Parts: sequence; structure tokens; C-alpha cells
Amino acid sequence: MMNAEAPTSSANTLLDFNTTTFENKRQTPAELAEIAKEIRRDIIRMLERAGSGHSGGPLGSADIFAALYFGGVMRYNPADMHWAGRDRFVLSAGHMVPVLYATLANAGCYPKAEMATLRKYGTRLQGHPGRDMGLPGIETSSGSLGQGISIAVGMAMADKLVDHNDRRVFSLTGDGELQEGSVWEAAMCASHYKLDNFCWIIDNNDCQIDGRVPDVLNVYPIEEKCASFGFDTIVVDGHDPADLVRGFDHFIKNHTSGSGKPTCIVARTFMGHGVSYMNDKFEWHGKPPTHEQAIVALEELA
Amino acid sequence: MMNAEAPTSSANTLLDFNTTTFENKRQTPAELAEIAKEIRRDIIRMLERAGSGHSGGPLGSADIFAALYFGGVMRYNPADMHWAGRDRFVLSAGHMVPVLYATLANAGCYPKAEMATLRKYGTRLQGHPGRDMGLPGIETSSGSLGQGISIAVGMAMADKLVDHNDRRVFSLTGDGELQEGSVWEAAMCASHYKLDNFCWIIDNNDCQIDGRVPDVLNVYPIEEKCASFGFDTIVVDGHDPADLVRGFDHFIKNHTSGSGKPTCIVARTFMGHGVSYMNDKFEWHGKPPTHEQAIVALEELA
Amino acid sequence: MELHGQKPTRHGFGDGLVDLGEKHDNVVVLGGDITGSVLTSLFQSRWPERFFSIGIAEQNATTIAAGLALSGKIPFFASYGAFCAFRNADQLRISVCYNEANVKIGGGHAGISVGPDGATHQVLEEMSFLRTLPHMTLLVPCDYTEARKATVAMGEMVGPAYIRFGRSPVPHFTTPDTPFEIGKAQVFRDGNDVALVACGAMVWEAMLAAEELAKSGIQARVINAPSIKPFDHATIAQAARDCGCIVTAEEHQVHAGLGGAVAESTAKNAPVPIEFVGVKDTFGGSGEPEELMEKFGLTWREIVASARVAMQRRDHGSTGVRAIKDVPTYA
Amino acid sequence: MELHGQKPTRHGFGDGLVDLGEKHDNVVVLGGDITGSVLTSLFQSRWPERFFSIGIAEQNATTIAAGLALSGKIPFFASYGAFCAFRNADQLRISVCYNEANVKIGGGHAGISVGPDGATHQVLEEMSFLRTLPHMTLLVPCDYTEARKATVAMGEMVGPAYIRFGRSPVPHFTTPDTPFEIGKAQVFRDGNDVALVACGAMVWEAMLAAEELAKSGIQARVINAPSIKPFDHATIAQAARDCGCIVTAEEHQVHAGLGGAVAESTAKNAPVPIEFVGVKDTFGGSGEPEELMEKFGLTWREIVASARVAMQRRDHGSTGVRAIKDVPTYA
Ligand SMILES: Cc1ncc(C[n+]2csc(CCOP(=O)(O)OP(=O)(O)O)c2C)c(N)n1
Ligand SMILES: Cc1ncc(C[n+]2csc(CCOP(=O)(O)OP(=O)(O)O)c2C)c(N)n1
Ligand SMILES: [Mg+2]
Ligand SMILES: [Mg+2]
Repeated sequence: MMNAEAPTSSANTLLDFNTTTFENKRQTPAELAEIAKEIRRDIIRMLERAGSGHSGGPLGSADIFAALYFGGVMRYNPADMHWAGRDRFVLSAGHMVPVLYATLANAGCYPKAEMATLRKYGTRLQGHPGRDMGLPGIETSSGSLGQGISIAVGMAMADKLVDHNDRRVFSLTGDGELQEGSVWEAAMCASHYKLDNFCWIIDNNDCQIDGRVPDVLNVYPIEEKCASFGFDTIVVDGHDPADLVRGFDHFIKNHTSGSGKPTCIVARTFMGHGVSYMNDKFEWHGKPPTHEQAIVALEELA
Repeated sequence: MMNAEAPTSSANTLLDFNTTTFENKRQTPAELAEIAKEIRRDIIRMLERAGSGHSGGPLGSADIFAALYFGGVMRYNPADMHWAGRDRFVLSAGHMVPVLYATLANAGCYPKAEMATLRKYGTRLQGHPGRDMGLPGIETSSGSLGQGISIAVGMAMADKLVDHNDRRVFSLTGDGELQEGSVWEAAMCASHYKLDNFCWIIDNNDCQIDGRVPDVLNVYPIEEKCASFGFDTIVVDGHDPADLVRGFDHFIKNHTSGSGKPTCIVARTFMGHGVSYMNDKFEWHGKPPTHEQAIVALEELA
Repeated sequence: MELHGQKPTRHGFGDGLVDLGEKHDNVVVLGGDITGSVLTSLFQSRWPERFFSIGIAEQNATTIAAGLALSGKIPFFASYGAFCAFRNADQLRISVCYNEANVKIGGGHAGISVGPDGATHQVLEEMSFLRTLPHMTLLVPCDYTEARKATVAMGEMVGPAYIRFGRSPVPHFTTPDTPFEIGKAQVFRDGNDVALVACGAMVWEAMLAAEELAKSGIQARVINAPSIKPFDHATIAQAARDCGCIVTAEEHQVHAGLGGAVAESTAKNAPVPIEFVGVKDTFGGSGEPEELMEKFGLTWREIVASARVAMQRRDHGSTGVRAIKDVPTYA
Repeated sequence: MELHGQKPTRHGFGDGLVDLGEKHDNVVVLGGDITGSVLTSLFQSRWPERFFSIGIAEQNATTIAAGLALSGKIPFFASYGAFCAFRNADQLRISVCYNEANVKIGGGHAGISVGPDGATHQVLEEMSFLRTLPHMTLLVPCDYTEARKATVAMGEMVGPAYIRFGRSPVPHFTTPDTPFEIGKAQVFRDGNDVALVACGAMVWEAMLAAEELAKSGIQARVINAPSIKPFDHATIAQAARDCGCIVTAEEHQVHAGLGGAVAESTAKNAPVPIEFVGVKDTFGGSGEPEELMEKFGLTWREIVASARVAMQRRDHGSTGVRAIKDVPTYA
């Protein structure tokens, strides 16, 4: 396995990756907002260089990732992402991986400059997560929707039912992804086994590739569905760091109190949030900004 | 395509198929109970001869089939099961097919003596429905759980959205079958397309192969799940002909009134109902009665 | 054969679907939330009332298609092959093939030339079982025009059928007059020294390889084999007998795809040495399409080298034992 | 080799799983609501705390297995092959194989000998793509004892693996001393006139065929090929060179399974005429196991006839062109 070479950095400093990283501790809501902004900038920078990839979902879920990795929620060691005691995050919506790469880079799990290799031949930052490439923090390959959540449930079973430890497992799916039946198999199983160590996050941006979710195939009401499948389901504002942390705290309480119920956090978000011209536009699901668009985006995110 | 030969009939007349058939009209509840009894007897007769096959589900759902085919619910012509105006029934729980074979035989769709060929080489009465064999009334092959309901939804789409006719489509799934994610894909789609011409019947016998449904993998609460997936859901006593007909009438009203909602009828049944030693016993999911057991069963069903 | 620029085969599918829609009222199309990518969007905008979005639910879409087919419609469902051949494999086997339902599947993003999306999206394994399913027809057109013809042909035959097409622009060189028939292979260039049997984007690479070989006086026969099932045994047997050795080339694993079909067919009719050009039992990865084709050994250069080995083996026999595959290629 | 009665290969799987459970604490088993049929019930009753019922959800069971594997467990999931190779094919490809997750699948009810349940349950197509998936190991044991050894071996290797076994009792003739190794084929009977390469229940039929052929002075080499992937190219190449013709026999479609693997391997190393015994591109149907084996041409008689054709073709060449398959067989 060989890393792709990082291309020499662009002339425009806005487009350059910086070297700042953030600490894995409970940051304040204001700090989380700043971290999310940096994650968003890195998403734009990565995609502009890659020339292909998904902008909308990653930008829209940046606040969720900031809260998860920097809100004192997930327990992990950026210097050793194989640490046996770590909590695990499984990205079921594999196409959203730029936000995870940016988050891991900002946590110091791997060199930030490597973000420039996204989607290039030989990179550890594959177009969809490739575990074989060995990027620290990539727990599993994904990219076929509706599979990651089952993998996460399997991990939570290993922790709770086999190893009897106190680790937690988080998994994020999209809302279009809820159309995959396998998601409901995973959900039914998680509640059957009372996996209170499992937290399912739904990025409810109401968008998918072909349009608004209710137009493509209606998945609403999401909360009733998740509740009827046995989840303690709460809705949060996916762009409010405090509300997100509140949601995750709710899950942690479910776990530590031995509630016997898995938690589902429905995070209401806007696709492309943070970049005005992308905001709430499903057309931005799967394309990168051009150079000019990237500059505009980075100025807005400054 | 060649039919299997009917073995010469048994010495014991209880085990012989008779030639009575019943009319496709709204029979009274008392008549429906009698018809269900004959269907149950034929299931026992078929399985005893086949020496393999599923007893529990077919016996338990006999009242549902009696109501559907003889309660003035389904519109069909036993002399021409390809009649273009017919309503269609799709057996999603393919392993339950003996009850469908018995029902079709009792409706006069094919010679009753042919029931003796169940599961024999070359038969039109395959172990799981085989459309290629051409038995009148077998709308589709099935046997892999969770597929028939999607086929039925496809048929309902053809009727309502393409051909704009007034045909109805019924499909029966088991309750263990609800564990298949593809069932929920079908459900989501049926409500998205407002298929009020579609009626989903769930045989809720609380049993599956490995045990009670909540032990194997809990599917409850069923009604909340179906409701949250957009179905007008009602619960009926699956052994009360009048209640079953009430359920189907509810569906028909949903259709004729243009409610825009698909209907789900959760029929509470007992596996193996009608034969005391099988009643509510999951062990009878997949085996036939021995000769002696069959005699006992037929005496009880006399 | 002349090059008319580059065009993705998926456009041939999209345009062929519109051709069909014009001719047949009962053609309907199911969307799997990537209608733009697989070009079913063209049909959708012409006939919105004959298009149904099913969302991200490939199992359901496939089985709904079976229900529509059993109601007299000719339903097409298209998605990426990774999802509309694998996610729905059980549905294809039972509800489509065992049912002999008149369902048509369009499997896009086939092969490594998908590019930067990476391994999950680069389907390289589906031809193996699609050609093993009874009643299935499997077509792998070589360029835009053939894809368009194949789409119309599969819509007009009765029974389950699957068409495999790619994402990236590839050489466009057949014309409306180039023969196409389900069940037939065509000789695109004559020669008796070695036969190059290819499908999909590898056909043009085989043409280039033949040109290169001609420079050393080797006359290669180039056979376009778009119909993987039913398979044209006669044309392959003839080539084996005339040339005495074969190279197969496909954007698929070296196992069980076109190469497998040719190996089985020749073993049954005229056994000859075969060299297999394809992906060598490894998953793909991110990169630019051309770069990946190069790195994974899917170019005319690999075909030329394989042709020389095949001829060498024909003339001097094989030595040692080699596996079909070599070492993995990615990174 | 001697016959020790009849026993289903699924019992070898169930007992092998118990052997593994005794040796390795981290072996866990997932149930798919047919645990009695596939004998995972034996493991379950010994170690209920290491058994998890997942219900009728093959996609989820497979992917959960991947999650367990990524947590250091050695998860086995078993069901009928129709459902644990096809319903979960996408999960096998991406979450298991691309992930290189240490997941083990037991696929029961393989082949036509399933009997009266009929076509849906008689899986005949899965070897094609399982051997095409990178990183996958595919084992098809010939009898009870080999199934038991293969189960232990797949549990003790690292990486994705699939074992294929049957429902009905079949001849039991290997012993604990018979060699078994992943990646290896074994010569069960020596001979240089024709090679019979078989897997699963067809191995014993090949032994019977060899005996029958011996009566006419034909010495057939019988090769047991339980390791479909990785495949033993050396043993096959040797047989091709020594015998000059081959018959393959498997309870699978004639396309892309064992026959396909042998055809590819010989095309690469030592091309010879091959005759393919298997199901001829048709679905199965209800009937008694032995009756179906007979009707679908899966007996020693078919192997004997095929051996004569193969030798005839070796000695006098082929005439005409024949497809791999013939006409469908059922009813
Ligand atoms: C099984 C499967 N089918 C189809 C796709 C193609 N695909 C990738 S992303 C996507 C849309 C996902 O929608 P959503 O989950 O809402 O994510 P968002 O668009 O909001 O990022 C689709 C259809 C896939 N990756 N996997
Ligand atoms: C996809 C699939 N997986 C597994 C099976 C095997 N199987 C047949 S019936 C059955 C149990 C079904 O339970 P339920 O739906 O409750 O029917 P019942 O036992 O009540 O008749 C199973 C697991 C199958 N036929 N299809
Ligand atoms: Mg979305
Ligand atoms: Mg049940």
C-alpha cells in the first residue's frame, strides 16, 4: 500500500490546508461552531482539488461530526485509533466520507496535508471508505447504502453481548438511505438485543440525489418509524452544537443507566449548509465546487 | 410440461380428496367455517401423501383464505383464472402454499384429485409456488420470503397508476417474514404511491421455524410499524370468518372511496389451528403429519 | 472501423430507452435515485407518467418490476451494477428469472473506469452469476451505438435481460449499419494468427492491439462478443480452429465472465490456449479512469503482450503451472 | 475408498462448528431462523451465550457478522445457500470481501438433491460469483467427514470464507486420515485415460463412474476438488497433461462453477477437451432427491457417458459446435 502524493499546494492560501488540530475534549458550543467551520473549509478544499465527490451531505453534517468528535461524546485517542477501549463510529452513508476525513484530520489522526489526495490513485482517502487503505479512524469500508448501520449493530453486539465492555458505537445514515430495507433489519435487531450502547444518527436533510426525499420516495414520519422499531428517538437541530450535544448526552444517559433501548437522533439539517449557494439544494448532493465556487465558499466560511 | 401422476388413493376414505367445490360468492360466516374446515382437511390429506411440507402456517391461515376466496371479497373466475378483470392474490409466504392449493381446488380452479401430486416430480403443485408449472391461480413464483409482497405492489401499481382500472391486489406475508427488510421497502412504496387497491394481510401466528417470533427476533408492535409506514392498519381475529370479512370490507371501502391509503389486515391466528396437537406449536411449522397423526387430525376436523 | 470520438455507453442506454418508449406504450421505467447517472432521466422527462421513482431500494425495484411485467408491462430498472445486480441478486434469481418475468435491468458504472468513486462502485463480478441464471439474457455492448441497439433489442425480446454499461466516455466506432443480434458475436477484423475476443470498452482496445500486432506481421482476428448469454459458440469455435489461440479481454474479474464463457465454450468445441485480460481477482480503487485502466492492465498493451504469450503457448506448449490471476494491482 | 453408509454434509458442518467452538472462544454463531436445518442448533445448545438469533434477515446477519469480525470475533452465519449467497450478495461483496472481514458463511441446501421443496430452495448458481469475489475462499466438501474438516479449516484461516453443503444423506467415504487442505485437490483414484474432476456429492458418483469405466479397461483418474477458491491449478494441469481430457461434475449449473474453474485453468495451462456434468441452465423442481439427481443427469451414468465423449473428442477431434448446456430437464 502506497500513499498518493500530495499535489503541491495551490497559489491561493484560502485553498490551502492548515495545520491546526483540535482537542478531543468537551469543547463549548461556540468552539464547536468554529471547529465545524474548519471542517467545512476542509471539505471544500478537498473537493475542489479532487474535482469530483459529494459536497452537500458532508457540509450539512459537519456540525454533527464536530459535536461527536469534539463535544466530549466519542472516546478515542487520535494518536492510536486502534486503542481497544475506543468508541466506534461507522459511516453508513459512505458517500459522505469527506466530512469524516476532515474531522479525523482536524482531530490529528493523520496529517492534514494528506487531505489533498482525496480520490487520487493510491490514496488512503478513497472516494468511498476503503478499510484496506488503513486510514486511522476508518473502521470499515462502506459505500453501498444501508450496510454500515448493520456493521455498527454487529460491533455493538460484540461489545455488549460478547465482551461485556462499556464501549459505544455510533452510526450515521442519510435520510434517503432509510429507503433501504436493510436499515430496518438493523434497527429491529438493535432493539431486540436492547443495544443501549448503540446510537443511530440520521442526517435528515430532506434531500437525496434525485430530489426532495418525499418526492423520491417518502420516508416520513421518521420518528414514528424509528420509535415503532424500538428506538428511543429524539429530534435535534443538526446545526445547533448545544442541541446536538444534548442529543448525544441523552444517548449516553440511556447507555450508562442501562435503559435497554438503543437511541436514534434525528438531526434536522440542510444539505450544503454553510455555503449559501448550496444551502438546501439537492443538486449539490454529488458534485464538487469549481475553483471559483470554492473561493466564494471559503470566503463565506472565513 | 407434464403433470405428475396422482398416486392411487389411500384405503382410508378420510384421506381421500372429495369432489365438492364451493361457489365464489359471499358465503355466510357459518358456511365459511365449513369451507375452511374442508380446506384444512385437504391440507392434511396433501401433506400426508407428500411426506414433507408445511402444516402449521397453512392450517392456521385457512380461515383467511376461506374469507378471501369465498367471502365475496376477491373477484375471480374459477373457469378462467387468467380473466383480465380478476383481482389478484400473491402468496408472499411461499411455504404456506398448501393452503392456497387447497383453496384453489375447492374453488374449482383445477381438479381436486391433483392435490395428491403435491411435491412430486413434475407436479403443478410444487413445494413452493412455481409459476412455470401453470397451475391456475398461481400468479407468481415465490418461496424466498419478502419478495411476493413487492411483486404484489408492482401489480397494484400497474393497475392503479398505469392501467387505471379497478382491480385489487392482495398479498399475505407471515409475521416472521416481517424481519425481512424488503417487506418494509414494499410497504414504504405502497403508501408513497397511495395504493388503496392494495391489501396486505399479515398472518400473525406469533410462530416461526426456530420458535416464538419475539424470541427469534421481535417484530412487535406490528400495528405501529405498519401504521408508521403509511398503512391503514386493522387487527382481526383470524379464526372468526365474520371478523375477517369485516376486515376485507374495510379494505374494499378504502379502495372504492379512494382513500389513498393501502390497507393492512393483521390477522391474529394460531399456527396449526384446527388440529389440537398442532395448535400454537411452532414445531409444526415445517413438517407433515404421519399417517396416524393425519387420521387423528381428520377426525378432529370431521 | 473508424473512430467517431468518445461517448459513454450509458448514453446509448438512455437514448435506446427513449427509442423504445416511442415504439412501445407499455415500456415503463423505475428510478433508483440515480436516474441522471444512468440516463433514465431522458425517458422520465419525455414520459413522466410512465416513470416511477422507487427510491434507494433495489430489491423492491426489481421485484416491483416483476409485478409490472406480470401485468403486461415492459419494466426497465437501472442503477449502478454494484446495486442492481448484487443488492437484488435473490430477487433476480427468483422473482425475475425463475418467474420468467419480462424484466429488464440496466446496470451502470460497470468496470474499473468508473474512476474516483472507488472500489465499492466499480462492479467487476456480476457477469459471473448473471450468465449462470437460467432464462437470463446478458448483453455487454462495446460503444454508444451498440448500447442503443442492445437496449432496443432487449426491450423487444421477451424474458429477463440485463445490459451492462459504463460511466466514462469510451471510443465510439460502430454505426447504425454494424450488425447486432442477441446471441451473436461479430468479427470486427479478420486474421488467423490469434483471436482477440472482447466485450464492452475492451473491444476498441482489442482493435488497437490488432493494429499494433499487425506491425509485426501478426494478423489478429478481433471478435466483438456483446451477447454473453446466449453465447455465440459457433463464432468462438471457428476462431479457435482458425487461430489456435485466444485472448479474452473484459472490464470484469478474470474469473467466470467473458473469459470463463470462452474457456468453457472452447473446452467443449476446440480447446486452445487462452490468455485472460481482465481485473486479476482484486478490488478496484480511486483514480482517474484512464489511469486505472492502465494500472489494472486493461489496455491494448496488455492484450498485445497476452497475444504473444498465447501464440507462444500454441506453438511451443505451456511450461509450469500458472493461475488465471496474477498479483493484485491497486496501490 | 470405502463406503461408510450415508450422511448429509450439513451434519459435518454442524459437528465441525462444535469442534471449532471447543477450540476457540471467539467463535460465535448467527441464526437465520433455520438453525435446525443447517445444524447450527448443535452449537447453540452447547454455547447459547455465543449464539445470536437474527431472524429472517440474511442481509443483516451477514453485515452483523462483518461487525463482529471487525471486533475480533469469528462469526459464522448459516442459512440456505439460496438466501445466504443471493439475498446478501451485496453485503458479501462489500462488507465482507472488500472489508476483508473474517466472516464465515455456511450455505446449506445446495444443489438439486434438496428434493421436494423445489426450485426456489435448490441453489445451483452461487459458486459462479462466490469464486469471483476477491478475498473469498470457497469450499465444497464431498462428504460428512470432509465437511467437518473444511468447517474447522475455514474457521482457523483468516479472511472471508464460504462452505457449501447439502440437505440429503450422501455417501460417506473419506476418513479422518484423508488429506484435506484449503487450496488443494486430491487424487482419489489414479488413472491416465480420463480425469474426472468433481466436488460435493458428485465425487462419489465419479468414483462409481471410474469403477464402471474400469470394466471396459478405461482407467479414470478421480480428483476431488473441494477448494474451488483458491483453486489447485497444479493438480488439474497434471491431470490434463496425463489424461488429455476431463469430465467435470458438480451439483451446480454447468456454467461458471467448478466446470468453469477447470476450463479456465486448463485454457491457461494445458487445453484439453472437457465435458461438463451439471445442471444444464435450467431451474430445479420438486421431487425426491435421488429421482431429481437422475432426471437432471447428476449420476455416475452421465459421467461415464461424458467420459466416453471426452475421450472420443481427444482422439478424433470435435465435430460441429455444441453449447455447454443441452435442453432443460425438469418435467
Ligand atoms: C445500495 C446503494 N444504492 C444506491 C447508491 C447510490 N447513492 C449514493 S448516495 C445516494 C443518495 C443518498 O441519499 P441520502 O441518504 O439522503 O444522502 P444525502 O443525499 O443527503 O447525502 C445514492 C442513491 C448507493 N451508494 N448504494
Ligand atoms: C429469504 C428466506 N429466508 C429464509 C427462508 C426459510 N424459511 C421458510 S419459512 C420461514 C419462517 C417464516 O416464518 P413466518 O413468516 O412467521 O411463517 P410461519 O412460520 O408462521 O408459517 C423461513 C425462515 C425463506 N424461505 N426465505
Ligand atoms: Mg439526505
Ligand atoms: Mg408466523
